[in-house]
Amino acid sequence: NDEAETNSSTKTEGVSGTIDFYTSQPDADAQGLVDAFKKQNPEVEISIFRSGTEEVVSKIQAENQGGDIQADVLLVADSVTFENFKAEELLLSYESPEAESIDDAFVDPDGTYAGTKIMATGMIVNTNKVTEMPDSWMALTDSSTKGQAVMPSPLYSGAAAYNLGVMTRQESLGWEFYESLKANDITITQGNGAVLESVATGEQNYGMIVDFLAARAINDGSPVELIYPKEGVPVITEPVGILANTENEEASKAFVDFILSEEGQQLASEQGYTPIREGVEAPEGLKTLDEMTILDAEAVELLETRNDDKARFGKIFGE
Amino acid sequence: MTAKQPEDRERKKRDSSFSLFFQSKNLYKVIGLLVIFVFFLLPVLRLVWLSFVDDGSLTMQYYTEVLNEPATWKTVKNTLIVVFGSTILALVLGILFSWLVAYVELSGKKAMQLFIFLPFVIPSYITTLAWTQFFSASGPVTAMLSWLPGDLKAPNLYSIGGIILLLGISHYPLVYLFTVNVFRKIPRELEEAAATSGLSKKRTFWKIVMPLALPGIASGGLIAFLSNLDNFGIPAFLGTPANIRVLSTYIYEQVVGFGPSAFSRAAVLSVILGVIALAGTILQWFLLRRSRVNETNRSDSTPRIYLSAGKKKLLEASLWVFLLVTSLMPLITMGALSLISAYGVPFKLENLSLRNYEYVFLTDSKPLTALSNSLQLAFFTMIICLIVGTAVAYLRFKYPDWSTKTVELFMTIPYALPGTVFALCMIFMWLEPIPGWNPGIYGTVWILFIAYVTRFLVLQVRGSYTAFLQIDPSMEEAARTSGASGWIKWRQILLPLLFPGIFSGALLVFLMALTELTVSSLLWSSGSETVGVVIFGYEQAGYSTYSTAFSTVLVLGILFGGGMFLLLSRLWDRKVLKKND
Amino acid sequence: MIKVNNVSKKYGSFTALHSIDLEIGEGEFIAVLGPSGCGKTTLLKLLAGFMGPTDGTIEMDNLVLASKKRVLPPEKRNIGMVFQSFALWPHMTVAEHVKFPLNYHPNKIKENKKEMQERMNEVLKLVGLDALAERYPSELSGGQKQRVALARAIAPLPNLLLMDEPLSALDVELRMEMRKEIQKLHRETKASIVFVTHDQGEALAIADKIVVMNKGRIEQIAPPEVLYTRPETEFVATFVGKCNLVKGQWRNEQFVPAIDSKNTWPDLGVTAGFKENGIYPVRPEQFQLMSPESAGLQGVVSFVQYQGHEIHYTVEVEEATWTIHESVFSKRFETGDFVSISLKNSLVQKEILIST
Amino acid sequence: MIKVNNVSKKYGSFTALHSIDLEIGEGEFIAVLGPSGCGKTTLLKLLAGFMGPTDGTIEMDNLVLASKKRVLPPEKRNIGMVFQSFALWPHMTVAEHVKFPLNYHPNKIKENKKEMQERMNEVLKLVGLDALAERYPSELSGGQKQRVALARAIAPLPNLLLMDEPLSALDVELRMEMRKEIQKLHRETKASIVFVTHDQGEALAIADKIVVMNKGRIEQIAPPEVLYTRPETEFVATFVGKCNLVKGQWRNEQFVPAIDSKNTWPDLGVTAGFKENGIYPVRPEQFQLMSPESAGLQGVVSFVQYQGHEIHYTVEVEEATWTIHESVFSKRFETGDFVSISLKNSLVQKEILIST
Ligand SMILES: Nc1ncnc2c1ncn2[C@@H]1O[C@H](COP(=O)(O)OP(=O)(O)OP(=O)(O)O)[C@@H](O)[C@H]1O
Ligand SMILES: Nc1ncnc2c1ncn2[C@@H]1O[C@H](COP(=O)(O)OP(=O)(O)OP(=O)(O)O)[C@@H](O)[C@H]1O
Ligand SMILES: [Mg+2]
Ligand SMILES: [Mg+2]
Repeated sequence: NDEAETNSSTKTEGVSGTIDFYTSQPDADAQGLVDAFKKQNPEVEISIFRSGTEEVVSKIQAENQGGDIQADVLLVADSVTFENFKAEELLLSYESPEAESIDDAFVDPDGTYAGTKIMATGMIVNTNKVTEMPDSWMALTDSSTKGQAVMPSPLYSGAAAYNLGVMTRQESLGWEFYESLKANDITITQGNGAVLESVATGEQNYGMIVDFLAARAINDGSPVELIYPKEGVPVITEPVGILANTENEEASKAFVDFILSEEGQQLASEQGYTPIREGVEAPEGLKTLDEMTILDAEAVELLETRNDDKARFGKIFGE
Repeated sequence: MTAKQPEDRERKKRDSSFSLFFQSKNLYKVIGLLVIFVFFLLPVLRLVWLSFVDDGSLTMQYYTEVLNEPATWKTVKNTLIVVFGSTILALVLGILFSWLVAYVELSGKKAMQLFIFLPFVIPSYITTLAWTQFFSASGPVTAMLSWLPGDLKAPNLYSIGGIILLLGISHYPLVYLFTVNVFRKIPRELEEAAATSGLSKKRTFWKIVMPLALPGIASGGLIAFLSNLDNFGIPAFLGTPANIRVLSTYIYEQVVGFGPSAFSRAAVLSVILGVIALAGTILQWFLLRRSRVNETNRSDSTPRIYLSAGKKKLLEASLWVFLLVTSLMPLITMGALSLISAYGVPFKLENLSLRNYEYVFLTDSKPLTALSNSLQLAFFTMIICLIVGTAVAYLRFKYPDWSTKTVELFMTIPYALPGTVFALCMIFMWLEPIPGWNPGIYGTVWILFIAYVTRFLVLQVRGSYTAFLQIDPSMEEAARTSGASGWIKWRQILLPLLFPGIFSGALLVFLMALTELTVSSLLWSSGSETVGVVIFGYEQAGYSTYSTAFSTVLVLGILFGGGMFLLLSRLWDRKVLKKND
Repeated sequence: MIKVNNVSKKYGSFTALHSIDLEIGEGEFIAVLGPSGCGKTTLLKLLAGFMGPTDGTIEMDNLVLASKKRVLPPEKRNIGMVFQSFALWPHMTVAEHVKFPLNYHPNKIKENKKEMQERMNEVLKLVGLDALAERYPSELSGGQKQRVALARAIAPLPNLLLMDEPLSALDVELRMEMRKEIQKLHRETKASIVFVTHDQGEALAIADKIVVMNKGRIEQIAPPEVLYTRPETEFVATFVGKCNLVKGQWRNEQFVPAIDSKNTWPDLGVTAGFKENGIYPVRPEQFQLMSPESAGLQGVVSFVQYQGHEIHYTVEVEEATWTIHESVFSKRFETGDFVSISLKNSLVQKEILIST
Repeated sequence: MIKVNNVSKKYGSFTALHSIDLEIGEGEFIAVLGPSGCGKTTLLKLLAGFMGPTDGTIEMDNLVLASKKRVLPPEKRNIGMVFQSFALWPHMTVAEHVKFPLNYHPNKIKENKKEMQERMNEVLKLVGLDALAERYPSELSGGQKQRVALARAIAPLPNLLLMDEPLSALDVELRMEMRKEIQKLHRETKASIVFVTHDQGEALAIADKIVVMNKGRIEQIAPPEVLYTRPETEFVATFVGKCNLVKGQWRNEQFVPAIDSKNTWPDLGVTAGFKENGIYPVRPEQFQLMSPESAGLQGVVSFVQYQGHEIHYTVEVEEATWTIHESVFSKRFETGDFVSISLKNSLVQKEILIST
């Protein structure tokens, strides 16, 4: 990338060169983001690798093992993942000027990552089968809903694992919550998509699901309702960060700035997500940050205990 | 005598090249083994290496750790039950269908053949979805059972039995594909000899036909076995709710786990899986050790068993019922999903539209690019596998010594590993084949190409090898004494005789590469997205309706291609071979 | 008693058998003799029941075994068969080939393991393969394969034994031995045997009755001696007796060869049929060759074959080609030599040879 | 000139050929004769180059064609081969079988399409298959298949023609014709021919030189007449000449059979070798059978085979089994009859037969 460097030194007004953007956003969203960025920075080539969070993480880990991480900018589901990479010293510390307009809770104090949107995990309910809308997570453990609920597996989905970590650390829920879910015969599926299918088709009546999926299904006409339970909801923030060995720091930084900028956040909102930046409206059907109660936990702690959490989950649901 | 001299010179020339050939024979062998080692074994060894190192020092710690966990053994046990159960189911169905198609006079065989392939080309998430709906509380099975007396319940698919059933149904086409040509090539006289020795048709089937079909059965069984072993989609979908883990899903759990030990533990489990795969391969050798031919037959598609009209109708009806349930039902489920606007809306006219198709093929530019990428990749993968795989099968057949057996083992492993693990291996290997040197393969379409070829080559090797096992060595000897060497011998004698078997292998490679998902999802890069990647992307983003629309077009396209092929081959038979029976 | 009634067999548009009629008596030993491609194997396959006739029926004891519409399958027929192409099972050893019908053949007497083992050893010894019992077919020579096929067919002592050129790959000595064994088997078991061969010596030596076929038709059915001494058609005379059919005219019990009307040959016993057609059938050993100066028909030797105790000459006489057998001790001729041919005047032959 | 030097061939632990030495001259016609399983096909396969010898070398004009380590592949050796198992390609018609070597054989002269077509027709006519040119092997009879194999081998006129029992499935008449054609081909093309057969009559008739094999070893190599009249080993005497080897003592040029010391037989020309071993080789036609009252060795007829012009008797004499050929006109005996056996006293035979 010598060329990129010489380019950037000659062209002072803009950045240029190529960057590799690894993300778990839906394809169209990632593409939209990149297109919007390129409108401002036509000299930059961004090649996207999109896959599930787990795949993206494995890929970076494998590249690390293989000797050379190819990614420059990383955007995946949850902060714990970034804490993991941070612990392995794979991330570049960059305090974006745009991050100032974002709640400190969602930005790494060391500047290795910053949240880009708010994705709450709420409850989805089939409106054909259920008339009385619940307002609490406890609806899932109630014996009247025995065998009617579904949730994504923390063993396969990073986001679900994050939720597991957060919810078990709440006094109001804790491990007992999961034990009673098990006792209430909850069905475990691979991911959020399967939860949606299952509840929308009426195979199950209740489900734990990430909010924007449910909102979109409602938009499309599926007979479901999205509920933010009163105890609060865990949120993931889809943070973005720059890999330490990036070969195009300039462009990567410019890209991160764009994502966090007002324009970038507006775009996220248009794509159907709750933006993280203060002052940008959430799309229809979703609550904004201040409208919901957020369940929180320390990302570093979650990272340390994640494997144990999963193991414990596996024990509860395995035997 | 003047003419003698050039003749002598020519002979000397011939002789020198001839001796060179022999001096270098061992050299070729070494080079060949080396290439195979680099492409097939080294990537896996790089993974295995991880199971032995911890912070740069050698350790057995991961082994003691993983092997001491009861969860590991539970998983291994589940895996064995699932894999053997589903392999046996696939074998029974595959052998049954191939035998019926090859031996019994039935009408509509060609259409049947197309339908037999469907479960194999329909993505497994669709198949599982269709089947779970079929058996769900609101599905047709429950409805039918409620008509019957007694308190019958639809079987629960979220169980080991369900996994076995779906794996078996998805993979029996593999067995079918490998066996049907072998059945057709069994010389009639060998059965007639059994009949005059007093064997009933049934006994003849067990004592003569089955052993003679063994090359196909063993190959098909092995491939089905490996496919059941490395399958992730079905056990993940059906096993997760029931907390049933098999090795492939357990390995995935490890891979996506955090911490330095994630890959190491995954590597240990992959080694266990590899051992099971190798055991299967060796079992298959054991089955084939007696297989020999002393007559080569043209594949003979005239039926050998004629049924009375009533029995024939009955058999045809039951076959079609089976095919409709296993093949058409998922297809229809898929088609229906692709037409509705959202999940859960009733299947009514006002909710139906081609909106999803419109989005997939007009709005989004990715699917078409992906389709073209996948077609090209599948085509070139098929070509390379066809050549290399058939060459390897030939060597394996001609020189069945340790070196070719080793080669076969090497080639089996990439197919046996779960896709995710194999993709990781490819990254380890091809990012920097020599530390510090990145040849620029990784991150381009080439990595996909290499991955496909290494992963699917074994399919072609098995297909071609099975075909070779049906050829008497004297066929080739006769060609050689007639002066045909090299390419001519292949084109004129071997390939036409091998064609059905080779074609089966190539078809498999093509279809597998066309719809490949797990490996691509880790290895694709911008511009080289594949069909699988696009479908996976839609699925993950929750756009299942788009993915079904795309899959539907894909499956219909494959069906259409198959139909065209049948039509053309019939025309070919009629016009060119002038066979009209 | 098996009756073949007016059976025809077509392969596509090609007719391999034209209205065959044949009776095979209980315990009869029948040889089917004919040139390559005349339909011998086809006839045998029909008798075995591998395929049905295109026309006609095959009956056994007044029970229809096979007709155009239905065929009793071979496994229900208590037969044994030696296939021309051997049809050995590549996945079985020699011993297993023999054991197989012993286990499953309808004819086997309920034997225990030991008896079966004994019978197997006996049969293997009989065909001289006892040392090769554990070999697979791909490890056998051509003749050994044929013997396995033979052993498999005879092991269960079937009621009807169909053999399609079962000895063609064996050397004369072994062949003789096998012939003896087959005849012994026939005597002991009273099985009916249909033995297909292209070797007229074998047919003459072995059978009670010979069926001579040509181009899908039966030419003559007769016991060996009758067939040899009283052939009814030209084909039988040449194919079985190796006769040279000399054309000419019969005048007052004297034969005037067409090619040399100055010569006359005495009647050494020619059937009326041939006389009517103006033919004198002469066996190869009835001619003698002399130097061209001698009296006789003039010809050119076109081919000489040394046979140890005899020399077989092929001589071109005008349009015709004659075969003449001479003793090794007579004067030798070479290819291309001109010779004079005359009839040996041995009176002894008159009595039996070609008499009506 | 092909030289086989001390060649051995093992299949696993079984030795099929024991140190074979053989020379095949330019344009020579060699017949390899031997009983079933003696290693004939193995020798031919080594000559063709399908496999290498376990030991020894095969040279051509001082160039090593094959040794333990290296084998010149068959397609580089200008050869043609008729396989014992025919080895026809199931996907090709008869015509295509013949066309194939015409297109690819190293020996083919640059021919144009028309010439090739002509050559094909010529060869097909030669083997009598011109009418079946469009048939596939599965639609042919056994003998027709063999003729296709023959046609394919001879079509390109190779320098070395290897034939593994190429006529075994043909009837005598066709066989004779094919033999003539092969000899004609040999004369015209000057190709070297190695012709494997188990039929000693065929070997005697056709070859310049006969190699007699037994149990993987060469017993004798000699021209037909020498082989027949001066066999060097007991095996050759019995296998080629069908001699009965009578044991006894030679006393003053007189032979006293061991089984009946009262009889003495005159020396009709027995080689010194046999005399040393106390053996009198007697050809089947040298014996005569008489009623048991007559003087001679006493025996029992165990087997009678009618052969048209001869009757072949098998007679058990004490421990031994003798074969005796009698004319159809002599007194007939049946199986089980007691007979007296004596030597015919024909002096003529003395001169040539079994002389040193
Ligand atoms: N692949 C093999 N493995 C073991 N033994 C074999 C193999 N092939 C041949 N033999 C043995 O080698 C010997 C010689 O075989 P070969 O085929 O040369 O015989 P042959 O002289 O051609 O006999 P025939 O006249 O019966 O064809 C036989 O005893 C045979 O059983
Ligand atoms: N499947 C077939 N299709 C067409 N013609 C066939 C088929 N099988 C045999 N024939 C023909 O039928 C005729 C008789 O065949 P058959 O096999 O009965 O002959 P054969 O008397 O056994 O001859 P051989 O002594 O050569 O074995 C032959 O001319 C052959 O070409
Ligand atoms: Mg035949
Ligand atoms: Mg042989």
